[in-house]
Amino acid sequence: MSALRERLRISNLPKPARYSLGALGLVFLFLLPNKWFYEYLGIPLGFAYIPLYTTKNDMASVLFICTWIILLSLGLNVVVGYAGLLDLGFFGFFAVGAYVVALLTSPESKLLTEYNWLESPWPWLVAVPIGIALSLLAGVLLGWPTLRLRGDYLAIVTLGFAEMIRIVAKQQDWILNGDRGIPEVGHPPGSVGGEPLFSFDAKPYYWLALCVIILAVFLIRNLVRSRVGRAWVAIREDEDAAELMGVPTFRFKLWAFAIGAAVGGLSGTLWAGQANFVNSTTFSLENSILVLSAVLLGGAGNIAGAILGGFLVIYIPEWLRSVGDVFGLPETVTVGGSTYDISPTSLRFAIFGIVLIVVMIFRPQGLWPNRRRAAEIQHRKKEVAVGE
Amino acid sequence: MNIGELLRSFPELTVTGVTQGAIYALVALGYTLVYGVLRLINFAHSEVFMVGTFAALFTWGLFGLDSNTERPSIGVALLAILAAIVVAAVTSAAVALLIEVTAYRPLRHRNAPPLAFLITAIGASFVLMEVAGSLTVRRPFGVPALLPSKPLFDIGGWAVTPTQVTTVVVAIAMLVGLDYFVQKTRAGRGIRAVAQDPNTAALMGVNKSRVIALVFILGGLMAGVAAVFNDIKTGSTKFNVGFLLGLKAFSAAVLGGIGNLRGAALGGLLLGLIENYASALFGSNWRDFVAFVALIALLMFRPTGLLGESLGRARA
Amino acid sequence: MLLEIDNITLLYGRIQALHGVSLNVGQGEVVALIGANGAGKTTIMRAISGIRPVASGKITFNGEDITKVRADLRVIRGISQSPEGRGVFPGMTVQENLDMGAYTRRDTKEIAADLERVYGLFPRLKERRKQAGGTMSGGEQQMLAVGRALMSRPKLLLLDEPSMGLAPLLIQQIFEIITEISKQGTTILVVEQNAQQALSRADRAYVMETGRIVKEGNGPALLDDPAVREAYLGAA
Amino acid sequence: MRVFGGVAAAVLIAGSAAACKADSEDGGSAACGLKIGVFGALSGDNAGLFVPAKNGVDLAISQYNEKNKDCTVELTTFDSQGSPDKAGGLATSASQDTKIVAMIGPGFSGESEVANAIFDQAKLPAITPSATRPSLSTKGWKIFHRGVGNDLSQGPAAARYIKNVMKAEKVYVINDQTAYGAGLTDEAKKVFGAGMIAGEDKTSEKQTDFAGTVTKVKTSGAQVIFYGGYTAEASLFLKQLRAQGWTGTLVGGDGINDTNMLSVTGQKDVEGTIATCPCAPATNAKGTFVADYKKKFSVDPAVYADVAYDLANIFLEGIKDGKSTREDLNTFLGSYNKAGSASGVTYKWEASGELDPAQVVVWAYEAKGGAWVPKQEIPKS
Repeated sequence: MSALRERLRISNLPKPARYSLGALGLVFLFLLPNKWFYEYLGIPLGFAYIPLYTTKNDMASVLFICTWIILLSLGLNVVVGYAGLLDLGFFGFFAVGAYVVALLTSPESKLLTEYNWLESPWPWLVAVPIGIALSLLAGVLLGWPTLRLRGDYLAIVTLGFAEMIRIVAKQQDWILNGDRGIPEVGHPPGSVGGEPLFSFDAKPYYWLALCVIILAVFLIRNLVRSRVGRAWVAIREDEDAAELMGVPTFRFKLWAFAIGAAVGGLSGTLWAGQANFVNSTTFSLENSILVLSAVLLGGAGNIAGAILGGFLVIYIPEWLRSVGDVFGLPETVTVGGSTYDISPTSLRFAIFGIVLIVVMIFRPQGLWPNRRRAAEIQHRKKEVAVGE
Repeated sequence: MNIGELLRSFPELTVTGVTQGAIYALVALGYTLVYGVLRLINFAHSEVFMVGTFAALFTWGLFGLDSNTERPSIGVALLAILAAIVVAAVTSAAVALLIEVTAYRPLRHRNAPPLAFLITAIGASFVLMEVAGSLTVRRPFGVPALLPSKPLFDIGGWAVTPTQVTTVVVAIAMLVGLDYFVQKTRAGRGIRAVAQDPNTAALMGVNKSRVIALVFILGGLMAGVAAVFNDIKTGSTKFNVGFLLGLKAFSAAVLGGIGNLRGAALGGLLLGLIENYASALFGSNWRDFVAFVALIALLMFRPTGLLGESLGRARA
Repeated sequence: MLLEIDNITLLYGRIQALHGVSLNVGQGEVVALIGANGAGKTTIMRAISGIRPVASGKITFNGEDITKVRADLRVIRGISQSPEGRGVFPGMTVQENLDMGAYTRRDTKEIAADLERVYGLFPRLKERRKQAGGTMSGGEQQMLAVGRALMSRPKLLLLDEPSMGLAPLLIQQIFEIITEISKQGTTILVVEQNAQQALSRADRAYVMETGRIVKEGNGPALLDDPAVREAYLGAA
Repeated sequence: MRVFGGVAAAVLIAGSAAACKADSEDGGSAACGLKIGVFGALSGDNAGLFVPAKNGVDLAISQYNEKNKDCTVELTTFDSQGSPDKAGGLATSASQDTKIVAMIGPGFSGESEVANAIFDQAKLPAITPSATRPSLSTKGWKIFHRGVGNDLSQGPAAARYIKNVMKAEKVYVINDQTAYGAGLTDEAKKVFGAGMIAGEDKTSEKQTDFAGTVTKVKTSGAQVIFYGGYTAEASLFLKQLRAQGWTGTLVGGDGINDTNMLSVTGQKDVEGTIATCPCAPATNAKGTFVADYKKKFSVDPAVYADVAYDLANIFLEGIKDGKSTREDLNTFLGSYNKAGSASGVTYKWEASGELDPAQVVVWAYEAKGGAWVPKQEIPKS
C-alpha cells in the first residue's frame, strides 16, 4: 500500500509525466475563475448535485481572496514553519503593504490632499516595490529588538505590533484616515480593447496573483534549499545546538522575519490594488490568527501545505455559506418560542472551528506536512507515556 | 501629552485602574496556570470568561433582576452576587474542562507538536464565540444594578464605590486562596510538581491528566469570578466580550512572567493602571497602544516578564 | 519474583533502545545493573516505572501484569524511583520534595514517622528542610532524591545512578545507606556506572551492552569476572 | 467514509430542491420568485450593528409573503462581516444573480465604497439603512440611495439642540472612531466651536471598560456629553458614568436611538438621555413593528431595524406594482414619496441618492420611563 503510494508520488514519476501534470494543474487553476468552467465542478449524487464552487459568493472573488491569503501563509510559513518563530501578528505587514499602495496611488490620499507631499497619485506598479520594501523594513525593525525573545514572548510581542499598527490606522485625524479609509486606490495597469483590464472583475487580479504566487514559490523554494534554509531548520529544531554549531542564529532569524514580512507586504499591495478601498477594519487581529491557522492547518514547514492551508481557510467558510441551500437545511430553528439563526452562513465560523479541531486531532502535523516533520511526529506518537 | 489631566485625576485613575487590574489578574491566572503546566497558550480561555458573564446574567435573571429593575436591598444584592459567583465559576470551570477534554487531551494522547494545540485552541474559541453570538442574536445584554453607587469612602478626593471595593476584595481573596491552594495543599503540590518536572511528578504517583484537568478547572473558576465582576463593573455583556479582555489578560500574564501566579496578579494590576494613566495622558484611543508599548519595552529588559517564568519555580 | 521483565523492546523514535531484555528481581534482593553509557540501563528503569512505553514484551510486578499500567498507578502498586539526574523539584523545599514522595499516601501519621526515618538516614536533609531543592549541591540533591523515593514506602526501589557526580566519600556514604535500606526490608534495583561499589554490595547483577543483557550472575562473582573487570573496572 | 454516506443521504432527502444549477433559470411568471438581498455584517464582531437591519428586512418580506402566498419574494443574505475586503466578491455574486432585483445595504460606509461601485455596474438598486458617510452620494452611482440622513444632517442638528435648546455651556465630545461616529462628531464640533468643548476623547468598538474616559468627563465638569457612536458602547459608557455618580445628559445620534439603549443601560440610568433621529413623531407611531419584530425574533428591535424594514417595504411595494427588473425598481425609487410605517421617515430621494433635505426633519427624543419619547423638532438653523 505504502509502496504503491510511494511509486505514485509526483516526485517519483518520470519527468515528462511530471511536467504535463504540472501544466495541467496550472491550466486548471487559470481556468478556474471562469463561470462556464467552475459551474460544472461538483459531485453528482443520483439526481442531486453538490456544487464545489461557492454559490453564494462570486467564485472569482473567493479565489482572489484565497490567493492573497496564500501569499500571506507562504510568508508566515517562512517565519513559523521554517524558522520556528511564533508570529501572532503577521497581518501587520500586510497592512503596511496595503497602506503604502493606498497612500501613494489614491487621489484622496492625505499625502495629496493635506500634506501635499505628492503632486498626483502614483501608478500602482511604482507603489508596489515601495510597499514591499517598507514591509521588509518593518520586519527588520520589529525583529531587531525582539528576536532575542523566545517562544511565547515573541508571540505576544508580534501580536502587540499588529495591534499597534491597527490602532494607528484607526486614528481618523492621522494620515491613514481610520475607519473612513482611503478610497479610489490605484489598480494594476493594462487595458484590453480600451477597457481597463483591472477594474471590478476579480478574475484578472486572480490571474495576476496566481503568477505572483508561482514566482514566490520558486523564490522561497530556492531559499529553503540553500544554506539559509538549512540554517532555519537547524534553528527550529534546536536553537542552542545551532548556535553551538556556529550558525549565527540571530541573523538568520532576522532574515526569516524580513523575508516573511516582504511576502506579507506583497500580499497587501496586491489586495489594495484590487480592493479599491482600504480602511482600518480589515486589519483586525482575527486575520492574523486566520493566517496562522492556514499555515498550521496546511502543514508548517511545507510550501505546498501553506498553499493548501491558505486556500482552505477561505474556501471552507465561503463554501459553507451555500451548504444550507445545497442540502436544503432550515435557516432558523424555534425553541421555546425563541427563534435562533442556525443558517450555515452565520454559523460557518463555528463549523470552521470544529473543522480546525478535528483536523488537528487526526493530523497534528497538518494536512500536507513536510515529509520529514511528518515522520518525526509519527514517531513521537508512539512515545506517549503509558495510559496517557 | 496631557500631564495636567493625569495629575488632576490621578487618584480616581488609580482606583479605577486597580479595579480593572483585579479583573485582568483573575483572568490572567487562567492563562498562567495552564501555561505553567502545559506550556500552552490557552487561546480559548477568553471564551471561558465570556460564558461566565452570561452565566452570571442568567443567575440574576432567576432572582428576577434585570437592567430595568430597581436596585435591590443590600442583602439581596450580596446574595445575588454570591449566587452568581458560584454559578458563573462552576459554569466557566465546566467549559474550561470541556475545552481541555475535547480540544487538548486528544492531541496530548497523540503527542502532537505544540502549535497544533494553538490551532485547536483557536478552533474552540471560534466555536464558543460564534455559538454564543448566534444564541444571543449578537446583541448586548444589560446587567441589573446591584450595589449602591453611593461612595463608601474617599481616597485623595476620589470616591470609592462599593462595586470597586467588592471587586478588589473578592479578587484579592481569590488570589490569596489560589496561592494557598497551590503552595500548601497536596493537590497544589501536584500541580507544581507537574509544572516543574512532569516525568518526575509521574514517578511520585501524580496523575498528570488529573492535574491538567484541575488546572483548567481552577482557571475556569477564576475566570467565572472575574466574569461576575466584569458584568457588574461594565454593566453589560455581549458574545464577544471575551476577545479583548482575554487579549489583555494574556498580556498581563506575560507582563508578570507567564506561568507565575503572583506574576499574573502583578501584571494584571500594572496593566490596569498603565491603561488608565495612558488614557489620561494620550487619550483613550491610545490606551491599548501604550499598553503594548509598555509590554514590549518591559520584555526587552526582562525577557521573561517581571517575576520570571514558571509555576512555583520562582522562589517566594 | 517481585519483578519480572520478559523480553521487552523499546523505541526512541526510529532508534531501538532495548532489544528483548529480560531480567528479574526477587523479594528482598539488591540487584545491580551495570553497563557503559548508552547501554540502555536508564531506559529499562523508565520502562519499569512506566514513563516510557514498551513496544513489546511484558513486565510483571508482584504477580500482576503492569505493562500497560500508568506510571502514577505503578507508584501506588509499590514501585518507586530515584530518577537519573535526581529530578529534584527545584522550586520546592526539601520538606516539600519529601512530601511529594508520599504523594500517593494518605496515612498522615505514618508519613510523619517515615519522614523522621528519612531524616534519620540523611541528617543533612533535616538541616536544610526549608531550603529550595534547586539550590542544593549535587550530593544533597542525590540524598533528597533517594529519601523522597523512600517516602512512598516502596516494595521495589529503583535507583538510577545514585553515585553520579558525587565525591568518593559521598559515594561510599550513599552505598552504605543503600545497604541500610535493604536491611530494613526494601527490594532494590540499582543502576550504576560505579561497578565496583555496585557489584560488591549486590546480591545479583546484570551487565548490559547496547540494549541487551550480556551477562548475569552473583554480584561478587561478576566482580571477579575478568571480562567485566576489563570493561567496567578499568583493570585487567 | 461514513460521514460521506451521511452527506449523500442528506442530499437525497433534500431531493431535487437541492441547488441544481438549472433551477434558477426557470420559475414562474416574471414578477414571482424575485429576491431582495441584504448586505452587511451578519457574523463576526460588528454583526450586532447589522443583524437587526437584516431582521427588519426579513420581517418585511415574511409579512409580504404571508399576504402574497402565490407570488413570494425571497430574502438573500450577503454576510460581508462589515469588511471591505469581503464586500467585492459578495457584491459581484449578488450582481450576477439576476433574480436579485433589489438590495438593502451595504451596512457600513467602508464596504459601501467597494460594493456600490459593483452594484452600479450591474444597475442593481441599493438603499443603505445605515451607511452615513456623506461622500457616498458624490460618486456618481445611479443606484445609490440612503435611507437615513447623513452625518451632515444629524451631527449639526444634535449640536444645535445641545447649544440652543439645552443651552449647555460645556460639552464633552466623544466618538467611537467608526466612520459613523467620527462623522457625526466632526460635523457637530463645527457647530459647537472651540469655546464650548470641555474636552474630547475617543472610544473603540468592542471596548467595555470606560474608566479612563469616565474620569476625564467627570473632572472636566461637563454636564453634557455628545456621543458619536452606537448603543453597544454608549450604553456601557453611560452606565459606568452613572455608577461613578455623573448626573449630566448624554446626547447621541440615531446610532443609540433603539430599545437596546434603554434596556441595556437600564431605565434609571438612561432616563433623560437624548437621541436624535431624522424622523418625525407624527408618523412615528411605529405601527405594530416593535411587537411584530419581538414576536418573530424574541428580542427588541435594535438600531436601524425599523429603517431597514421600511426600505424593504418600499421595494416590496414596487415589486407588487409589477416592477420586476432592476431598472424599473430604480426608477420607482426615483419617484417614491411616502413615509415609512416603522421609522416615520418620509422617503423621497434626490438624484444623488440622498434623502430629500426638505424631508429630513431631525427630532430629539428623550428616554423617559423606559421609552424614547419625542421631545421636539430641532430647528434647521
